[in-house]
Amino acid sequence: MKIPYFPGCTMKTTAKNFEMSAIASAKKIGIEFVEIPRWNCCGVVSSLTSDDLMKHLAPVRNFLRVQEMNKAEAVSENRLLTLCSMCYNTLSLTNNRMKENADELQKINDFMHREDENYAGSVDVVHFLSILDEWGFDKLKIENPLKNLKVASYYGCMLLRPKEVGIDDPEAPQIMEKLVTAMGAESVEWDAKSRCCGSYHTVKNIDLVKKLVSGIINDARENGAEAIITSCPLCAFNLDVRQKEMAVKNSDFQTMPIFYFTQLLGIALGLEKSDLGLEFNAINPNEILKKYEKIKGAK
Amino acid sequence: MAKKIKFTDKTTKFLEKIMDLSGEQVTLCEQCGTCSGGCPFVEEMDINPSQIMRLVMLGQEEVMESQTMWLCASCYTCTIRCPRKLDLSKVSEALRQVKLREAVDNIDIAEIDAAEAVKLPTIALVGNFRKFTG
Amino acid sequence: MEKKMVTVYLSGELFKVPEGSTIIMALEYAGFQLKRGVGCREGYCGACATVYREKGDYKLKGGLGCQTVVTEGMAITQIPFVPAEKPLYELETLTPDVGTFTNLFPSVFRCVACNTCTKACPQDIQVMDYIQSIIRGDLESAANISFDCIRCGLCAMRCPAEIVQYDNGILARRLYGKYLAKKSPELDNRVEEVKNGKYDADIEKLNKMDRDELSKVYYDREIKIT
Amino acid sequence: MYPEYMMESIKKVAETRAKRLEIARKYGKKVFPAMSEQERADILNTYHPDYKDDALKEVRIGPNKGDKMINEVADIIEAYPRNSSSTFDLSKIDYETDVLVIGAGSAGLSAVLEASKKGVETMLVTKLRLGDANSMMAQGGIQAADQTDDNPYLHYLDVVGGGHFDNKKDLVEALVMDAPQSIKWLEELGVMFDKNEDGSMMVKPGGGTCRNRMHSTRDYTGAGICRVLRDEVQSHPDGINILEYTSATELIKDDKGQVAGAILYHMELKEYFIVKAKTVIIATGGFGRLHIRDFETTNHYGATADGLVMGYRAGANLLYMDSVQYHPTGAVFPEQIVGFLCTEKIRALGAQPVNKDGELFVFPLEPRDIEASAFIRECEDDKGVSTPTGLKGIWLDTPLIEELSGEGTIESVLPAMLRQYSRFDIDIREYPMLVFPTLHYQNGGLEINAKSETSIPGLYVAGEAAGGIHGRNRLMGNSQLDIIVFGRRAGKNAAEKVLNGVELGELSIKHADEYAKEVEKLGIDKKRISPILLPDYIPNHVKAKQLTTIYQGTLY
Amino acid sequence: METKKTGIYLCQCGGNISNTVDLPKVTEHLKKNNDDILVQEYSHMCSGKGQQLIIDDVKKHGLKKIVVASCSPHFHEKTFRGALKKAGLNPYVLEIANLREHCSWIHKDIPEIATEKAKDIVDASHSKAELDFALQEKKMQLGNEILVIGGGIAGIQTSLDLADSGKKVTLVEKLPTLGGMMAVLTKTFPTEDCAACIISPKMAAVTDHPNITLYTNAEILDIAGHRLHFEAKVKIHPRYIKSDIDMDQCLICNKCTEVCPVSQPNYWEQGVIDRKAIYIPAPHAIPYRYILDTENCSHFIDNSCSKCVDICPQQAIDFTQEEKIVDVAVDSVVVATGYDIFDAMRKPVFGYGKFKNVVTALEMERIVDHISEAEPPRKIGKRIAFVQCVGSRDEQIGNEYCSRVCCMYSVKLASLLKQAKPEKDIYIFYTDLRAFGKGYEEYYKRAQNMGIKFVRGKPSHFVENKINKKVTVTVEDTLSRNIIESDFDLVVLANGLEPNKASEIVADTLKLAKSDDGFFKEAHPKYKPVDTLVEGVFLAGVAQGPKDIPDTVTQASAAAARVIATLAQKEVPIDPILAFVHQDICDGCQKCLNACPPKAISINADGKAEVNEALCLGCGSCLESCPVEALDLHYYTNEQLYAEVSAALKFKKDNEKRIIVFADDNTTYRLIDACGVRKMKYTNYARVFRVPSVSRITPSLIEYAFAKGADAVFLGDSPVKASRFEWANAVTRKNMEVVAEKLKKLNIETDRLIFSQFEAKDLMKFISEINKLAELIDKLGSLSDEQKAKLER
Repeated sequence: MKIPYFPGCTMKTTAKNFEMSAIASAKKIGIEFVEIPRWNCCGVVSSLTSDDLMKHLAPVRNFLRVQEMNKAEAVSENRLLTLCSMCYNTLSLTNNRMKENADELQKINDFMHREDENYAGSVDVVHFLSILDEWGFDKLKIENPLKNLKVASYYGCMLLRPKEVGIDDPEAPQIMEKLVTAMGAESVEWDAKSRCCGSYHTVKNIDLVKKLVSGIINDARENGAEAIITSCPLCAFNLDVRQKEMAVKNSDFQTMPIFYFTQLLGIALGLEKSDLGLEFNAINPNEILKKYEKIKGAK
Repeated sequence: MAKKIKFTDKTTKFLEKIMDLSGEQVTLCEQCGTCSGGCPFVEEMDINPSQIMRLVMLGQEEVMESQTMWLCASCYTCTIRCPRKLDLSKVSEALRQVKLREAVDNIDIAEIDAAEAVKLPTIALVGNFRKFTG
Repeated sequence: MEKKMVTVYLSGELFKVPEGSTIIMALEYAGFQLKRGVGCREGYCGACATVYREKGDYKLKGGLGCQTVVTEGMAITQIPFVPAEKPLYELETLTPDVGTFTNLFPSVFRCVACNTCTKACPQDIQVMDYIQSIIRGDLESAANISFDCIRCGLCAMRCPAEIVQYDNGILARRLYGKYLAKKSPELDNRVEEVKNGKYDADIEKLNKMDRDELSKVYYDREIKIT
Repeated sequence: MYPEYMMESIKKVAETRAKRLEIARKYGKKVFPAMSEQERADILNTYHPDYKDDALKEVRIGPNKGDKMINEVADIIEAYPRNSSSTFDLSKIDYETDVLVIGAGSAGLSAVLEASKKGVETMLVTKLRLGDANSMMAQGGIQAADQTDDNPYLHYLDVVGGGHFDNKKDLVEALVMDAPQSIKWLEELGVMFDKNEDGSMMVKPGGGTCRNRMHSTRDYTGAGICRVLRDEVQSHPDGINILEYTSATELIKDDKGQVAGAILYHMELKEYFIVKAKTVIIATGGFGRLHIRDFETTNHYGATADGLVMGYRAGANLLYMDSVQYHPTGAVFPEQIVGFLCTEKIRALGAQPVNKDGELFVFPLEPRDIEASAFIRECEDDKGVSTPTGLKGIWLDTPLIEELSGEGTIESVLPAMLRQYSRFDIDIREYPMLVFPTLHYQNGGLEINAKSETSIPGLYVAGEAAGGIHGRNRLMGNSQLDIIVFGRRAGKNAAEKVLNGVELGELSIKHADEYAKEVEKLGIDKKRISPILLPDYIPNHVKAKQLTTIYQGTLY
Repeated sequence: METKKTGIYLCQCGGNISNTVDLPKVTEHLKKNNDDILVQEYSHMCSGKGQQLIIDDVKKHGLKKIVVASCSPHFHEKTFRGALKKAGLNPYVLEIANLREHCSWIHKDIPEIATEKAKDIVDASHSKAELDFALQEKKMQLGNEILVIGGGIAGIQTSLDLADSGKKVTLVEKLPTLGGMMAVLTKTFPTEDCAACIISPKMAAVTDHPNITLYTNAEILDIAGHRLHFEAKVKIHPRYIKSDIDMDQCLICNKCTEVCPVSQPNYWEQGVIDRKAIYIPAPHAIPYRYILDTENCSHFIDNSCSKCVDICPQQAIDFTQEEKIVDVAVDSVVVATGYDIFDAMRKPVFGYGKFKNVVTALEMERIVDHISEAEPPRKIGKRIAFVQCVGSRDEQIGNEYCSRVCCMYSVKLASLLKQAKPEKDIYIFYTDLRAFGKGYEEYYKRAQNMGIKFVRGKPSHFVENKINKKVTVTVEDTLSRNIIESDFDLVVLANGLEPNKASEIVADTLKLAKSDDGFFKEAHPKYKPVDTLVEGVFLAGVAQGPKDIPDTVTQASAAAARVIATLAQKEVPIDPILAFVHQDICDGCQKCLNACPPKAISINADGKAEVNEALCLGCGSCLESCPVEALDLHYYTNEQLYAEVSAALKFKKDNEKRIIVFADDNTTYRLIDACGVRKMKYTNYARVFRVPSVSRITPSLIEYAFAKGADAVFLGDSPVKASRFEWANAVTRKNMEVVAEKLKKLNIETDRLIFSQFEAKDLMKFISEINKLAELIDKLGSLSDEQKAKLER
């Protein structure tokens, strides 16, 4: 399967490890990500006012690129794959709005008269987790099962809500838990799996984020988790980097390593450590991996 | 102490502006409080989300001075639970936009401390500026 | 034969100027002695940024006064200076990555990818593309795309997110030039050689020659150019 | 597009192209025998404008009394100063600084950077916007002997050979020796030089060079360098005080004969300022806008040789003001871009000058004065193509480049040229350019030594305003080099002089008053005032009615 | 006086017709082309004098058929039928020519053309009148048989009222015991008297009542019929206990239950208490007999046990019992199917089914019922939270309505709990506490008075503490705007009421409409609250919408009263316009049998098809199935329609164009009338004919119309969801395809044949479509003679 891939800006900067591990795992499974050319930043958060069309330009421009790739038969899929939950959410919300409001789409197409075609509303946005689910978690060739590693799946907000774009039942999601079990690890049932991590408040209201993050980490620990997986670079930043800052401040705070789900998937698929960018994780993931000698050459 | 409220064209116009901008029929809110209960940021808020809906319905422009709309990070928890299927994230976006469209940013982007800035992921900056600058 | 005249509106005022003149020529023909809004008169310095609308066309176009030929009924306004506060920085202290831009140009993250800047650029630069490259930390492509920028300021005037594209561009190019571009080893060791006086003797020899000797050596020198 | 009657000539050019292409493939750059010394002398004497008998006239006042100079230069020399002691009370100082730099091209910018680096107070004054200068418009490149098969010795030879051996040797030495470190300095400031895959410098040949040593930043080399310097200057506002839209009209001296500052004039507000400065650096650039012999020019709007006049009146010596560099390839069609520079790099990439019958008639890469003279010869022998506005020009066969160096070369290496002509819907990849020599460079200038000093203590000159570096003819790429080399040297030396201590006496512009008396003796009309600050393009029928306007271009 | 066969009366309608249509010209035209007719013109035919005119003429001239050219039949058809009766004629030998709505009012500005069109309309009615024949309005005898579906309090009450009034009732209940949901309750609000005490006597009365036949553990398979004549099929599931047949077999000695190894949560006790595979559901179950749960009985699973059989002294257990199908013919049906409780699993946020201490209100009913026993079935801890509006007033799961009873049953449970265990700390989280009934407000106040705390706020987040299993509830108290986040030992979800899934079969077969909230739709909320749109079918209880027990019982009695009132007429006229079979033509090919969804066609003794007039709805969609046109429709026979169409096209001139419009009487015909009333203008090409449903228009009739010169044929009917015959449109479309096939062969443009659906308000839609069709045929021109000839058989 060759599928158009929308990385999103953060994949190229602080979330390189997410992209590396995702591309490597996908290749191992047999899915090739084809990065769409000249993509632009999706806008991270969707513009929710009824009258603001301009903020929907960016996603539509990306869909045009997918449309062009399909015309040039560079890919075998008409769906746009995203890794980051926020990109997924914003692109999907705009896509739905465009599909429902032909007049607004027409206005946007007219505005982008320098593009050589109009967006026909034919592209769908899909998250890597849904693709894996579609592919069949059981079909994953697990070479290095993460036996008795207790993993809490953290969804955050953007993967599940609002309902129109959620990839699973917002109140009782199971897709990441299924992946965790498929990887041979023990999935942990906990409450804070879709509680907000503070999102972009991390720019100017760091204490608020730290408060929320400590709540989430404690809830995970209370339910016996040893590691948390997520699929959003912003949640990862808040849970990982802000947690480390908290741990530095008060030493008795017991840290918990944060992974991108593709990193654990990479380990389970037996990928090399170099493919996974573990060195970029703020809280050192190696103790937990060493504890279960999971990672080849995890010194 | 209770505040005396007088209903004028101004209060109705304010309500209509917010309803128009958000696309949500604020008068539908039955004040059940589910939104406030589920909101992860409610403890920091001076006015609860349900109270915001109330005051907007009463056309009280004092909501514009509250911190609630700035704390709301559009996590959509209230959106999926509101029994009247009202989308509070859209109402708080409308309130933010009224402020931002008066060219009043809620963050001074130049004041971000340099050491922090280098560390922050792009996703945080773009997200923050989209919601806090006009 | 009498030159055909066309009507133009310079800053709103009606003037008749010879057909085929550029905007700068039109202004001067009208009697304005330009101090601002003119520089190299050859399309290189960006001083003569102009916005104009042509008859019967709703589009607001931007261009260089010295390169744009006036048309019948064209309405013209010069934009001699685009208000923008250039951040102050010591290039040596900066690192060639997106963090620098977060510090110096936080507004770049407000880009909504509407491509209005590209429409405004008289140098046909894909302005939005290099701003997007900066957002994702790809300074090399930002430097290359923005290369032909002559800092006329029209993009910044039209940007709904109030980004000052050209200031971002020059910093991206300087960071690329200083840090990311591969260095030429020949240059470094030639600078060393000159410092160590490797060529002092030869040069001294030439200093001592008179006109004829010099001329002889000059015409005998071997020309090796590819 | 080209009018109908030019199309037949274009067809001929196309017909001969195949043959010429074949020669170029076989012989590389030597598609036509270079002129011998004798042939050069003959062609200069018969066709080069400088050598026309009515081109020069004798100057009757000042340090160069008796020398022959270009008429237009002589006119601004023999003109009344704008200011006199009677109208100026020099005790009321507006600004005080250590190093006053006049002119903000790459020379002025480099000078002010080097000076402020030494920690002295600097002030930069420019007539128009910061960075609006000839430096910004250079396209071709900057020479520096940094390649292994090249060295300063060969560079030295090319410079003096090009300048007909009139160059001041100490200046040439400084030029060629400082060249490599100048490139290094610029790269450190962030200039994006064109490079090959492996990072080595992409170097091209130039007119009169024996090796490839032309560094470039695509065809925006001047801009590539000047905008980086401008950005560096604007990033240090504390050390450097900048005044834009302000000209200098007269140098101030003190009773000990040192230079002590200048009188400034704000172009729009028409306000005069007195600046007291321990040292002054003149970096005012060339004189293209004097329109010598009514030639069109490649120079920017403010190139009116103000520095020469002020320096001369203050007692500095002028060199080689009898020679003007005409760039052989100035656009001559369409009418809107007459005089615009078409970089020598076009010929370096293989384009060939051909006459109206499509015949190649000269070695494309002769030194500029030779090449220009050859073009003028073809036009005077009726081999040129006349334009609708009565000018004459010869074809520069640019489509040849696409054939020689491969499709897309023009687009990638000459984007500015392509864009320039496409604005008037001429695609230079398919059609040749029509060119004719255009007034380009002031070979001479105020005499300086290796430390950029003039004979007047405290007065330095850098850039095109300086004289002696290039003798009577400058090679391509050496000007971009000299403005960096002598700009930095002027800045460093001026700062050092200040640090070593400068005691200024009582300020005066007596020298201007005396000069005015001398001019009056010559019976010069009162209206002739210099420096002229700006050229005069207002049509006469309008100017006749502008009775109250104070007009800058007072020289008529 | 000379006798005439047909009287044609042209009504001036006080100028409404005569001002446009030149009636004398029409009279002259009629006289010229027919001899055996009497033509009269009068100002107001519908007036008493107008009617008297007809009556006198019938006597004087012995008229056999009457044509009245006046306003729409929907205005005065009944009036003139009355006149005919008075004149001694059969009311169905009357034809109304609609000159006002279909001609004069819409063509006010073109009188000459209007007059020509009027001639065609009257000719058509006249040609149809010639072929009218007398139709007897049969009467249908009404019996006393009533079927009551659902054995809850509603069904019980209705059955008792009906039985007491002497009606024969068949009560069908799907569960093994009567009592429905009410029986499960402990006490009832507001009086707190025990549910069982109220319902048990009534349940007992049902079993004892001679007029009530009770089928428990039974389900409705199918109900055919309509209008006060229904035939239902009931399947009775076996109890595997012989006592079914003769009472005395099982002596309820309970030995089998003791010995039975299997134990399962008792559905009746809401799973709070278990029961064996063989069990009596409830202590006060009626009929108080055992039933065997075959899904969990090991004998049925793997034939590994038969302990109960061995132990039973009476040998009353019989594994071989089969289910039985019973046919019940009744005159009226009362639907009392009750409701399902909202399944809280559909809202995972509450954690029902995941958290140990989250229960539904019904479970709480059983818990409170057993609360004061020695060791109650489960511990409930000290602090209890009631959560209101679970599954109601919640658009996230699509239930916008309020279930009306949850507030009060929570108050009841809370107050019972508080009375039994005063130390309990009880909170009720509500959005609006609805205590609207009689004595409800006082009951609410009594609860508050007991110290039960009412907090206004809807809980939005539930987390179970893994160790102590307490449930942390997060809720905003909207009155003090504080966020409450505290632990509760027990969370009771006040689930709302949802439409009963099991009643789907009843809805489909009886074709009962549903209102937006999914409950059955009453004919009219105010003046026909217990009737339904289907004549003879009534509603009782929550089947019609959420309501408490007092309202349910009230409605049950109301339904009984309505049944009694309806059946009191003894007989009811049957509309004679129904299908019939020409016995002489029918060759018994049986192709028509499955062409009638209500299954009104059957084969009679001599092998010919026959229509059961009790079941036939008179739609006519069966006609196309008969290859020899033996199947016909009274008052709209094939012959009559052929005659009408050819009469309307007879005087068509070459340059003129004609559109033959067939309109269904119920919607499209009334819509065209409305266009007339509003004086809206449209093409004069149209000639409108009314039929019960355009599915009656057979392909041959359409081809005949084209053959006779129609340039286009326009069929208009009501959309499926609003139609009385939901299968009709499909039949019409099939007919259209048949015709289109033929037209294509003769390369006649198929766009000349249009079928469109209209709702009552679609006036503009009709006008634009008919005008567009007119423009089309202007462009296309008429059919060639050769084409017309090929079409005519």
